[in-house]
Amino acid sequence: MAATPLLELRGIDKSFGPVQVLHDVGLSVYPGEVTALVGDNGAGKSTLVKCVSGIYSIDAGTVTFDGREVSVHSPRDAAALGIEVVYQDLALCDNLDIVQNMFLGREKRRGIVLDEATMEEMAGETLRSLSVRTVKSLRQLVSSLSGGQRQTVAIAKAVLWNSRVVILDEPTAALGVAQTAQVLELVRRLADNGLGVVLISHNMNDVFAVSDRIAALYLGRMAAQVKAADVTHSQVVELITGGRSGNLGLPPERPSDFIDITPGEVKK
Amino acid sequence: MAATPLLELRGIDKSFGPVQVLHDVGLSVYPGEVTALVGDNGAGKSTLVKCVSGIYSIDAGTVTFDGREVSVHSPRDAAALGIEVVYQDLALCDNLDIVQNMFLGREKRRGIVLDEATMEEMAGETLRSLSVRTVKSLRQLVSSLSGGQRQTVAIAKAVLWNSRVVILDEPTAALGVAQTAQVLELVRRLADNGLGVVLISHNMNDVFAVSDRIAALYLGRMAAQVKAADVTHSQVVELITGGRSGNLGLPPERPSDFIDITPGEVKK
Amino acid sequence: ACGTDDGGDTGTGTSSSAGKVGVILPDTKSSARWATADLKYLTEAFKAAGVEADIQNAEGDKTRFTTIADGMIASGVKVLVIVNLDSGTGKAVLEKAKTAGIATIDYDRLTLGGGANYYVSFDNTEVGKLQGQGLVDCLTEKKAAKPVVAYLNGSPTDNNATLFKQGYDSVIKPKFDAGDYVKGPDQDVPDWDNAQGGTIFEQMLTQNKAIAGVLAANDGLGNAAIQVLKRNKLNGKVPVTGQDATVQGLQNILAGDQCMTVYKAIKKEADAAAELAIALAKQETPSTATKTVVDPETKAEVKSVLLAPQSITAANVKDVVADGFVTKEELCTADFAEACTKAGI
Amino acid sequence: MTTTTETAGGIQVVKPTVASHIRDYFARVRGGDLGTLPAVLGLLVLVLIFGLSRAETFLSALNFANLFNQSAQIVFIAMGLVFVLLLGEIDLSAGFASGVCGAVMAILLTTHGLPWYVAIPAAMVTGIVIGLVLGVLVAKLGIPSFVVTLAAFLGFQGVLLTLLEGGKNISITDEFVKSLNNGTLSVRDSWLFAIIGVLGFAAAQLIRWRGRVSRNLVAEPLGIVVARIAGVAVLAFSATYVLTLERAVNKAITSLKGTPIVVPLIVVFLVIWTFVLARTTYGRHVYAVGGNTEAARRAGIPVDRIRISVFVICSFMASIGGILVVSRQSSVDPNTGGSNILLYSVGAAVIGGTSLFGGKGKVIYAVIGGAVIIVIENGMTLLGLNSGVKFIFTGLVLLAAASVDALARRRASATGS
Amino acid sequence: MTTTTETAGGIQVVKPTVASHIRDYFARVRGGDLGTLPAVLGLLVLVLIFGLSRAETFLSALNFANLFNQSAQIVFIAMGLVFVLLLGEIDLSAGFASGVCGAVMAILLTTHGLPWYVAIPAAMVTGIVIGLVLGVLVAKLGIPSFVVTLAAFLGFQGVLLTLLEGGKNISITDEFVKSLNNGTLSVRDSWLFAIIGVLGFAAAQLIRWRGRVSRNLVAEPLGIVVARIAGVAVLAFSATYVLTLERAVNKAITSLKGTPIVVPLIVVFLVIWTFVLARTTYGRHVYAVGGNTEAARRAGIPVDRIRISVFVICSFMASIGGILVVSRQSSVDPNTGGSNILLYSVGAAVIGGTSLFGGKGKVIYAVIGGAVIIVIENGMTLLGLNSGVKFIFTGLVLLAAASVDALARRRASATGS
Ligand SMILES: Nc1ncnc2c1ncn2[C@@H]1O[C@H](COP(=O)(O)OP(=O)(O)OP(=O)(O)O)[C@@H](O)[C@H]1O
Ligand SMILES: Nc1ncnc2c1ncn2[C@@H]1O[C@H](COP(=O)(O)OP(=O)(O)OP(=O)(O)O)[C@@H](O)[C@H]1O
Ligand SMILES: [Mg+2]
Ligand SMILES: [Mg+2]
Repeated sequence: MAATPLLELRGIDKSFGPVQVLHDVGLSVYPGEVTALVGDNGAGKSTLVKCVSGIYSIDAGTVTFDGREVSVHSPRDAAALGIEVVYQDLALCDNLDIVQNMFLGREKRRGIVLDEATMEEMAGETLRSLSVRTVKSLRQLVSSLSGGQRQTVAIAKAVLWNSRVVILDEPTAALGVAQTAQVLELVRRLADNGLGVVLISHNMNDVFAVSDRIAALYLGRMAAQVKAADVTHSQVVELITGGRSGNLGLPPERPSDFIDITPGEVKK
Repeated sequence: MAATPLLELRGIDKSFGPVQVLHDVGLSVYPGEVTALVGDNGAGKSTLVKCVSGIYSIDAGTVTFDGREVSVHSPRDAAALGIEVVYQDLALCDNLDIVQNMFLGREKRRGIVLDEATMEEMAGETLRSLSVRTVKSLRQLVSSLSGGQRQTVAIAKAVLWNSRVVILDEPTAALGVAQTAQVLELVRRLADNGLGVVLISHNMNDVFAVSDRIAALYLGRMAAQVKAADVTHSQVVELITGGRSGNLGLPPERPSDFIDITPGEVKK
Repeated sequence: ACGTDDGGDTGTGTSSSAGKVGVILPDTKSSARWATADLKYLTEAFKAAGVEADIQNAEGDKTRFTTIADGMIASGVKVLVIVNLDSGTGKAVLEKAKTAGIATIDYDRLTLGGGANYYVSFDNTEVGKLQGQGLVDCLTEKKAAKPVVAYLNGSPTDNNATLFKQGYDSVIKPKFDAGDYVKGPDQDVPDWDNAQGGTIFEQMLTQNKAIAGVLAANDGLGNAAIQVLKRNKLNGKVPVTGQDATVQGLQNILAGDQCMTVYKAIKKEADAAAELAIALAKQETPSTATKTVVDPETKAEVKSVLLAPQSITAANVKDVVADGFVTKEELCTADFAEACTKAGI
Repeated sequence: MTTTTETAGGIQVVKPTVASHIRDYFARVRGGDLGTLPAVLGLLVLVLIFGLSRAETFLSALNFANLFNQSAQIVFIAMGLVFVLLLGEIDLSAGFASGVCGAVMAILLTTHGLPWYVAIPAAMVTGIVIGLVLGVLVAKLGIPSFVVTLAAFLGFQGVLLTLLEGGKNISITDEFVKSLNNGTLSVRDSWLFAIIGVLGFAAAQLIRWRGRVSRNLVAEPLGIVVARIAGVAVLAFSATYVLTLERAVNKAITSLKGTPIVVPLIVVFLVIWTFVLARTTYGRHVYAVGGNTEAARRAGIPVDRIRISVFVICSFMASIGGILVVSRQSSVDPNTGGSNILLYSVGAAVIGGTSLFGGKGKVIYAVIGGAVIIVIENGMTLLGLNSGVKFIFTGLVLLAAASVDALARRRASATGS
Repeated sequence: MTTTTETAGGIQVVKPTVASHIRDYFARVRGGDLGTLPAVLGLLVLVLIFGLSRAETFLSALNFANLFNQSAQIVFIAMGLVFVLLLGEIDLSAGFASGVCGAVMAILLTTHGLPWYVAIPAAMVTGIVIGLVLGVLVAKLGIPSFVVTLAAFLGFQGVLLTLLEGGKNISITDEFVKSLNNGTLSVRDSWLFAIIGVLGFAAAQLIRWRGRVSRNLVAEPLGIVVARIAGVAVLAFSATYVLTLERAVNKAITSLKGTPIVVPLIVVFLVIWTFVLARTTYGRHVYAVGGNTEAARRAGIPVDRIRISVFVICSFMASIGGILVVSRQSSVDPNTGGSNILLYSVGAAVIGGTSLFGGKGKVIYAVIGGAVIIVIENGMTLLGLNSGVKFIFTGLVLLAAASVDALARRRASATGS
């Protein structure tokens, strides 16, 4: 595998008002690899992604892309670097149709006129490769799509471009069996083409099926970043739910400023 | 198991403008049982749920509840019958906090004044039972919650009431490992208490883990409704992706008015 | 922090004995005069007398009118000159001023039941009468037989418009009744809005193509009607009235498109009011208010200075210029140079 | 060091202290969550500007008292509009509705010679009926509220003209009605009102605090609650002190002191509507419908009824605004409630922090925003500028006040909250 | 029987036929997806009402031609407002901005004696600058557009007063400017314009259709395309026929026939802006920002720049509206662009079907809505009612027109689309 990470985060802090959500988080994404980012609900995965893509400003820490330290202030900057993101809260324009959404911000043109025919063809091809069924027309408004269809459009939108890093935040959450398989295959294919891929998922089977590395967030802290081959299924679950597993993970003594807000354990 | 279904749909048709989404769909929900509703993306599962709960009007067909034919014109009617729904598109009020959302439409009062303290306590108890971690405060606005936290709030909201049928549309899609387990346990517990539960999910493991019956929708038609014990994992997947499996499912000859819009098969 | 009622005036000149004067003008829409003429003349008059004056315009807004009055009373004026927007508000303000011990002058419009100390005005009904008579004269000159006369009245929410209409109705209505004239369309123009006035008149003409005379309530509306007539090449053939002797109106008269306008020698009115106010501010008893007007509501007599409006036609446009109300340069632009010469300007 | 405590549902939380509370407040402000702070800041800036340029008049007790009377109509209409705006709707007709209601009262008082206790309720009922009609058209027929109320804006203008028989002014003489927005409380009553108000506020705050603490819920530290009560007390008492100074222009002729009667009126309605919005089911549902109509519908909230009700409240408040403006002017004319009244009222609500898209706003915002608008109007007229320049300056000052607000809020989007 | 075909991405679709297309259209209408249909229906109802009550005048060729001239200002402002509304913003100052621009032109023409080809561009540039300032304040400072443009509404009123030295009227004499909203094309040019217009429309439709068919994409059946072209041709030619009838009030004195010059002006801008919104990247981005600002931002669209640009377009269109109204009146006064112009313009856009919440609307909506408003104004003044009754009726008629729309749309929510 490549020696230098394509995208590297170091010491990322992020607070919303009085609430600190990310504490000194580091993450390395290598080209040609799938890095799975796992963590419990509310661990801060989506927040981390939004910090990388310029939706949120970071309070402290550095982002290094391709060896250069960069500052990403808006999704435009991220796109310019070649970072594509599929967000968990899909963020599609309900008043536009499938094709229009897929090419949003990167419309194909012929002169000054939009080249609708080409876009429609390309969109059709991409959706076909993602096993999308039951879409009545490529000109359907996304507001009328089913949950899974919306998610597919969002994924298709992100993989249409020649990007260098693709981050997918729970891309298969709403997908059916066949579609999930297609997306995982796509993820693998992207990595095999030399891209750096970050996959966020709660499904351990999926994680182990495609990823090379696993990074586990625990209550806004990076508990561990390990090779997928070096850990077991249950070790990862322990990292997610407890922040440590054996000699992996966060130090056992709690940092002094850390407050446990975990609800009292419910007896099983 | 109980002999008469608690909720029974017969011959449901539903079109959006020129697009017919549900064709002659029937479904029976028995008290004390978990009925899993499965189907590919865009099969019409969510649409069916919304028809039952009065969000959409149905074009044809009947809804029978507890042996009486009923007409459900709005979610109010459904709630009055004792039908609670967790929608896939969660539908929370972003400008309200967790407690306010959980009690929306059924606020606890003392005289004419809202009884905030009681509601806060009850909300806390419910969330605790759903293994919610990392919620900083019960008074956090839901707009600032993570995807999984939002979903938990929506689930908690639906199970707070004494309802007779609970329908959950992909409730665990965004949930972590521990939370998913909790929700499945909750689903089982609800059924064991005599409620009729409908669970929509794309995760076959979850479906087989908790459900008594499985109903498979295929392209807007009910392919089969079978006992979970009578079918195998792969048979259900076949029903989902092809509409039939062996002697189960839709008749092999396509109905004449049916148009296949499945994209050409992608070679594996 | 502000307990002193003394204005902190330390000077010893003649002005030191005079208190401050507050003037509230009504709006900028019913006529251009308030913002262009009155403001200028009053300011000049007070400045010449060395009396401090605060002159404000209420923009047709009654709430603002009272707000301004509150402000002036609060700032300690000794004399309050108001042009009321309506008698009700005017009365409220006058009462407040009176309780504060401030002398009051009704300027241009009498506040019914208000009990102001003095009244300086042109008679608005008289203005309307001049308009009516002017139109009658023009129609007679054109030898129109049974002409259809259209009314383009002022804003329905402006009491002055009602007064003007009373004036011209008193002249023209008898003609309608006698069958000499035929009553044509009769509509109000909200806010005195010239653009709307144009549209309304256009519709009147569409509705009744025989319109032979237009009683427009002021020069702006007159001009709006003239533009419609021009489009139909009827300008000059159908007499149109006006009011205010604006440059635009006078030019229309010179061009032969407008029959007459009403000139109110605003400088005289302003000077008269200023003179009164200055006297009152110096705590003298004014000597100029020789006439009286009876308040129709209270039947009380109000000491008054009354001035006469003047009807202006092509023949006496030069009087307005001679008065300095408009300058020759403004009026006689290239397009009108010839007409000006002809009119003896 | 922080100590933690367990609250509802066994969630461990930090026990807030006065220090942590203040620290959190500043963190929230830095994070862009500001409440009414920016509008209050804007107000302070305005007072500073006008105070410096016209100290002796703008800062006089008389002018201070005048501010309340002058703002009454706009503040009342704006309070009602908050409800409509909370639903993401608009009511363009509120201004003229207030005029129509005022005219109804004036006509009953004068032409029909009825007493005030008939005329005032009649005006209020007129407001309610107007609101019902508007609400039904919007909620049941589904016509956009902009169009319905634009039609009503035109229609009421016509109704007003017709009521006033084509442009007459009607003067009222009823002393009770006139006192509403001209009279003052006696000095004793002024102090009584202030004291009762402050005590009531303190009681409400403390009872609420006790309730939460006793049930082991997260509560503000007592210190903060006490500080807030003290702040309100200082404000109320110093305002009362200024208002009970002698402010007659000519003290020889008359004496004028005491809190204007509109102040308790505004305070009472502010308290009632704040209570309704914050502490009742109905208020909760208004926010829900405004925040996400579909979610509200799914939660079984009768969306149509809520929608109708906000128009009723809005027109009802407009009717009171109309009564007060007629009281102030002792007369009603065809332009009562016209001009800029409506835009100013919506502006007041929006400057205060109410969103035009629904779901965000409080009644107090209308009062603070109304104060901003009226201070501008009041201050501008004291400067004695000519009309054109005055309009321009008014625009600029309004913009300046709003910029303070916007700049303070700017970080909000940057930090993503 | 239906035949299927394969399209982009190998999706099998039904090959649409004329019959299926018409069937689908009715299904869509029943499902509540109506486009401009309801507004057009409302317009027809209005024409019917006024036509029946004032047949000889309302339906005369003269009145038909007048409608275009009378609507020019509102239609132009409304076209510009559509852009602002598409973003969920509002521009309250558009009316007075048009007045200011008109005044700039008038002053340059008269006081400074400059020719029209200097004065008109200067007015347009004024509009653009105004839009830039408003846009920057909204987009960069983040002040709500309601507040910014309310301030501008006041400010421009002052600017207009100042430009006109406190309320004078300025008459213009420039024949070119006057012809813009008074003149007509010759009869030959009128027909030429109609023919070129229809041919252009036909060419655009057919080229687009050919393009899709040749690439094997789902396209409308040719029959529908041809029918649409035929419909437009019939409309254009019959309108031209009526407009080329003699319509002089007094035929003995003068002759008046031909399409008013504003008609090609309106058509040209309608075509340009429709093209911009539907067929360019910029237009796509406007819809995206209006539909979901956050999604647009994430897609890398420069949201701030788009936001500024719509204000520029709006003020630019307002400047043309101002030029045209000054042309019509041959004069400008301090109320030009005031009164109800703004509410009517927003109303025009909204009645046509533009959403105040952004993301939904077309330029044609502004033209159709403007037609509704002007037909009401025009018809009402023909009835010769007194002011009060006229206002009431105007409101009621507006409401009636909107109800047709609302009732037609009602099923939309019931069927959930
Ligand atoms: N704008 C905000 N203001 C305050 N707190 C926030 C905000 N956004 C997120 N949070 C909090 O930050 C924490 C992390 O949220 P985030 O969405 O990153 O979680 P996640 O790891 O993506 O969880 P999930 O698996 O549920 O998607 C949560 O506790 C959430 O409540
Ligand atoms: N308002 C609408 N207008 C037109 N088509 C619609 C509308 N709503 C849903 N559809 C279509 O109906 C079909 C069924 O949608 P539905 O949301 O019920 O699917 P689903 O089974 O819930 O899928 P998923 O598993 O992805 O959630 C989809 O093809 C969708 O595009
Ligand atoms: Mg997440
Ligand atoms: Mg679904």
